[in-house]
Amino acid sequence: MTWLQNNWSWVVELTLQHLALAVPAIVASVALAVPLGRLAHRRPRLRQSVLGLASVLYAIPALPLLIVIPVVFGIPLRSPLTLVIALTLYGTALLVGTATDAFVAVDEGVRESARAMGYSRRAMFWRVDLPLSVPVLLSGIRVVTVSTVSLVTIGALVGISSLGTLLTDGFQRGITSEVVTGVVVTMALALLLDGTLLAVGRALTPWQGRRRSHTVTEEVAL
Amino acid sequence: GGSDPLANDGGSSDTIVVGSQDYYSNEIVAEIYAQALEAEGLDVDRQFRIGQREAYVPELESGSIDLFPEYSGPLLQYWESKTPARLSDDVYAALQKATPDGLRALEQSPATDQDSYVVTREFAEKWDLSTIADLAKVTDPLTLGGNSEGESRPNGPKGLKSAYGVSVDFTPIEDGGGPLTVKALADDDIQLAILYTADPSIRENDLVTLEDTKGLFLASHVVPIASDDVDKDAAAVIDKISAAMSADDLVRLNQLSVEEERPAKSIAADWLEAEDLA
Amino acid sequence: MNILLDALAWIFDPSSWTGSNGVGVRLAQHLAVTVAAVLIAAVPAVPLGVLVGHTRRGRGAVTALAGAVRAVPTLGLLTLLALLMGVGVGAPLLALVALAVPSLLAGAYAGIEAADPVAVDAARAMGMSEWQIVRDVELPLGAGVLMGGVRAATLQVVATATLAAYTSDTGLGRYLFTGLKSRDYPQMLAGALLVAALALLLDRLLATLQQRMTLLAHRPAVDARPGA
Amino acid sequence: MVEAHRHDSGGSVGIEFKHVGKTYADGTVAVADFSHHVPSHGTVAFVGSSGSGKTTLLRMVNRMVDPSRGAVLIDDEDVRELDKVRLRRRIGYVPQAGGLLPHRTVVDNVATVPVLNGMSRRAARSDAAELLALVGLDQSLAQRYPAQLSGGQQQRVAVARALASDPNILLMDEPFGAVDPIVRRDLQDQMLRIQAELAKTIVIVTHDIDEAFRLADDVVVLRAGGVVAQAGSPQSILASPADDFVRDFVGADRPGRNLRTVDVDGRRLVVDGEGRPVGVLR
Amino acid sequence: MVEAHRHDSGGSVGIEFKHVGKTYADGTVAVADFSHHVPSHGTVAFVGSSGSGKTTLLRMVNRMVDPSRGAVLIDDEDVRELDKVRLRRRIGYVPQAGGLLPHRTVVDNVATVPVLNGMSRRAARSDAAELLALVGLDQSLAQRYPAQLSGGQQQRVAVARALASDPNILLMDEPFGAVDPIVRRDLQDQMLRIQAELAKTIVIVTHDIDEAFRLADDVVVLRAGGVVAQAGSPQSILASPADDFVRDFVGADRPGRNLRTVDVDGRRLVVDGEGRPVGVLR
Ligand SMILES: Nc1ncnc2c1ncn2[C@@H]1O[C@H](COP(=O)(O)OP(=O)(O)OP(=O)(O)O)[C@@H](O)[C@H]1O
Ligand SMILES: Nc1ncnc2c1ncn2[C@@H]1O[C@H](COP(=O)(O)OP(=O)(O)OP(=O)(O)O)[C@@H](O)[C@H]1O
Ligand SMILES: [Mg+2]
Ligand SMILES: [Mg+2]
Repeated sequence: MTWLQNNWSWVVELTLQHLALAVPAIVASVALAVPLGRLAHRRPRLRQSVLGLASVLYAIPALPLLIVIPVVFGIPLRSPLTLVIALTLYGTALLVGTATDAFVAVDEGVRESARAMGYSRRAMFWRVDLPLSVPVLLSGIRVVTVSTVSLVTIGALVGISSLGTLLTDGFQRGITSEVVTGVVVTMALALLLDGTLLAVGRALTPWQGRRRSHTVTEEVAL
Repeated sequence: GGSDPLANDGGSSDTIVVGSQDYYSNEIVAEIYAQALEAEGLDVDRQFRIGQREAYVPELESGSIDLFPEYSGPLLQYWESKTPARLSDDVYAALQKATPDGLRALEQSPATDQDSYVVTREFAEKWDLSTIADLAKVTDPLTLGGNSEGESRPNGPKGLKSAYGVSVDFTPIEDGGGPLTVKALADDDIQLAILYTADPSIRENDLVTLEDTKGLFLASHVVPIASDDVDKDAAAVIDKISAAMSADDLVRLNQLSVEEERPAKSIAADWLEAEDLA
Repeated sequence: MNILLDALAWIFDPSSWTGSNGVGVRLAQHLAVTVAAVLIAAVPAVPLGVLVGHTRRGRGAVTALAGAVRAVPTLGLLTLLALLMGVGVGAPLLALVALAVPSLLAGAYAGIEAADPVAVDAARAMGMSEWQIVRDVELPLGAGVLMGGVRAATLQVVATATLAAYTSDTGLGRYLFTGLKSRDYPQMLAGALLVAALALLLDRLLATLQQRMTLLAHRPAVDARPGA
Repeated sequence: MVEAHRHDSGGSVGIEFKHVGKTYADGTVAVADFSHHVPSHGTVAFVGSSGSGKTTLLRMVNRMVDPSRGAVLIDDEDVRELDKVRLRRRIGYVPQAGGLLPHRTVVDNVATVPVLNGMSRRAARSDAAELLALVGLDQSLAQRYPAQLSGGQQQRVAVARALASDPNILLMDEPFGAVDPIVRRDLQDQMLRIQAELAKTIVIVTHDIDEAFRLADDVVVLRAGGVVAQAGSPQSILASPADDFVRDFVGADRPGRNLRTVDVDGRRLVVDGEGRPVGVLR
Repeated sequence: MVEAHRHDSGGSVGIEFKHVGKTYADGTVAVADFSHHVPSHGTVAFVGSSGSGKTTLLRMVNRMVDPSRGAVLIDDEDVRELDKVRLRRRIGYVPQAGGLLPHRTVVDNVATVPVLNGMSRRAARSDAAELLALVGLDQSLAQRYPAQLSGGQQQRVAVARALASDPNILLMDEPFGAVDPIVRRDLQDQMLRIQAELAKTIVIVTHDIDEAFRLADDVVVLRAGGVVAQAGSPQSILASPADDFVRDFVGADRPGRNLRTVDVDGRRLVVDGEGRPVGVLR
């Protein structure tokens, strides 16, 4: 524990850097996956390709992605952007399926009756489909959040600083408490964000009551 | 320098960007540079732990990093993979030549940190080993552990065969001679490993470094690489540090980091203090 | 995109496929590690999930456990395990097992829970023992969802099994590390493509299996309307 | 036919189905050629077996389905000439399972259409509260979400919501199909009361012949393809079924329809063919 | 009380509820203190509003629920002394929504219990085929899966399944609650026919007082907590409701129960208080 006493301010700094990498990636994943999920839902023909592409992306190991992205996007290898792009790709791949399911899960009877009440197409999306997809969507976002936060650590392998740095540095120096700190703080951060999302979800969906609202796909998604 | 050329007029910026590898020992040296420059009243921007050469050398070459502690042998091999140079002065001379425009190698330090073959004390005594050539005496099968690229490097199994006539098997361990490699030695999963001479685990685990009588490894001194933005005065500060640092110093600095688990900042400050360079 | 062409050229070069470091051997190793990790993870995860799903007890604890395991950075876990266990395939295998557990667990309990509670209640009222309910009702009905868990776990493990090469000479990951360290990016990308291809193949296979199982449990309704 | 008679005398108001037909994209002929007049303030029930085209016909009125042939007129205006969205906002619609918006409170569900029409949320809510009272729901339920109500309460909300824009026309597609018989009867009673009070033009689709007999002035029995088997008042249909199909459908031969009286404890009970009690004769 | 009378004279056969009570783990008192005798070969119906403890009582018979107090006896034997699994295999059970095993064919669903009891699959299937005929299902449906049947057909299979082990006792928990009224009446007819043929001891739980009146010899009207409000034959309950609760529950004051006759087209129609036709008087 000497190590932690000597280095706590560094840990704080790395935690902030970790967040600065994870949060934009999570936000970008959501921003990409929701419209894609909507598209996949609306156009069953595109569905196969979108979901297929997602699983291809998800199957690519992370390390090479970090080398290929700079080549494709023409950015420096150790730019944080590289990692954010990689994480966004994974996050989107992971979320698209759930986002599709979220729209599928909206009760067709409810949509019908909204239509019969005279909702226009746009009003339908913003006031019926989107809010009603929130519970399933949010469960997917929670999974993406946890996995992104833990995946940020691999950036350390190519020199992008985050809590992962504690893993590689601790490993080089053979300081177990440094590695353990890295693991524990990463987990804590992931679970903290997860808990926050859970609370936000509850606040956003008061109609859900206390009932457990899980779907199978979301649990199995990752 | 500065990472943004548009922000500085005429390159006479007063901020020096110091970089380091994603390697604790290198970070300490970089931190020493940084603190010494700050003591001279210069502004320093630390860009530490920025990965391996493939990540940071392009940035050095492009001028977004001004100063970087390097190692003469490996850096020379990075720029000229087929260099025949082996000995300290040859390597330094070749490195100066190989260094691209806009960069220069400052004075190299007597402190060395180079690859070496190590075995356990027990193993060395059992077979009475002190040089690499002695490995020929070993009749049991030998396995070398190291980064996967080592298998095809001139100082790997091929070099052992051609220079010393020793045949070994190879097992990849991707921690660059870190604790896993050391543990594999201790567990007798491998008998032979490549470690840095300044690695404190050699002393800690009572490992034996085999003498490289035929120059399999390039000499590897700590050498600062600087851009044109490092002016004469700044270079002089760094040269003083290089001159003051010995191979033993390097081992001790590493020990402070690994065994006492101290951060680079305080190790660097103590060293500068002790050497009267602060 | 040159690098991509080079990578493809590397894959289609027959010399890449021969020897102990050939693609064939490495594919087989990679597959073996993946299958082993998923199977080992299934040994505790599936029965535990089934138990939780069947009794509907301890769901909170198990969800929390799965969440926590999911949040563990695999790189960190691998590092710690390697420091403990040394080189060899043991440490990465164990890390992969940990990676597979949450999905398998979730798949198992979600699958069992997905069985229509009315059907389960009716089975119990007919005089099925608890074990018969699990075997004859809940497992067949939940098999599709359970396979979904296996599928998700396999997909993750196969991509992450590249890390096995970190501490042992196993699997397609070797091409990634060799490529990274020796800046042979085409080789690295080739390795990545092979891993992705293997992953997709497995995924398709498991998806088909999953579909079969789902179909077994949920026959599509035919239009039984008199007027239709 | 009673229908033809009404058609002539009904005049120009109400809803007019004029030789409408509907062939779906997949080739299903849901309705071949259907004509009927629903007089203003009248209640018509479409009954018939599953797939006979009842829903299709109902949905032509608010253009949820556009007929392939013929036309639907409301007060002599072809609905096709009207803007869909605006048309729907002035027609009340009660689907089978309520179709309430699960993410809105009860009062906001009822206020939906007025707000869409530009009424202030505050005013719409206060109107909604009155409607909730009309359908017999306590104010305390106003702030709940649909999932927190029983099935019967949800259907009441659905009716209140359909009435919120004060439409002249109310379309109900098996509105009480999903609730249990006791609640169903309650809801039917409530509908009768509301109809007596508000006098809307109502088209109701139901499987349940007894429900049709209870709620409607005018019952249309449909065969597959939207073919009218018989149309007329409940009494006339029960007393003289047009053919065996209708006889069977309304169960005119069922023991339940063949009643006799018995005396129990000094009261005259009406019992059916099997001796099960149906009611007490006055 | 009729119940007490029956209790005394019913003798030793049938099902006896002896001061049973049930308090669930969360403290809910579902049933406080309930006693009733169901005679052998008799049909009793438990009716009452939601949550009155009907299901709880029913499930005590096959030990799906164990009473907290009191005992249930079958032919004078305390069910608690019997092995749960074996007890259940000799009692038929029909849940509300069928509860068929979706991954087994119709015939295998029916054959489930006989196979569990060790009968060969072949023999069990051939018995099952006969039962399907008994409940009015065509042989062609035997190889289908439950999802390929209509709701009414599914309920028939559920009844056939409950009869498969030739049980003396049949428990039915709102067996026809999920099907539409027409099919429901069909299923009721079929139940009456089967009961006439097989003479089982039947306990049926229902919300629908008319269903209870149709199917049962003996109706038990329950209040919350499993308290008996009235028990007796349908006629006696309708003719003399014990109190306002029962009067209200059986709808003795409903317009639908207050009938009168009218003449239409030369036939005497029975109509209710609102003039809606109920049937034709012979
Ligand atoms: N969107 C559609 N596409 C194709 N066919 C349809 C569509 N909607 C309905 N049909 C078919 O048209 C016919 C009439 O359907 P409709 O829903 O109007 O019947 P219904 O009388 O309301 O039946 P139910 O009592 O089952 O609700 C049926 O054969 C049905 O399968
Ligand atoms: N497993 C249980 N745990 C706790 N309370 C229960 C449980 N099962 C039933 N109850 C409660 O016991 C009471 C009686 O329930 P029961 O299901 O017997 O009623 P019911 O008359 O069958 O109602 P319904 O007509 O709605 O089916 C209710 O208040 C119910 O909420
Ligand atoms: Mg319909
Ligand atoms: Mg019940």
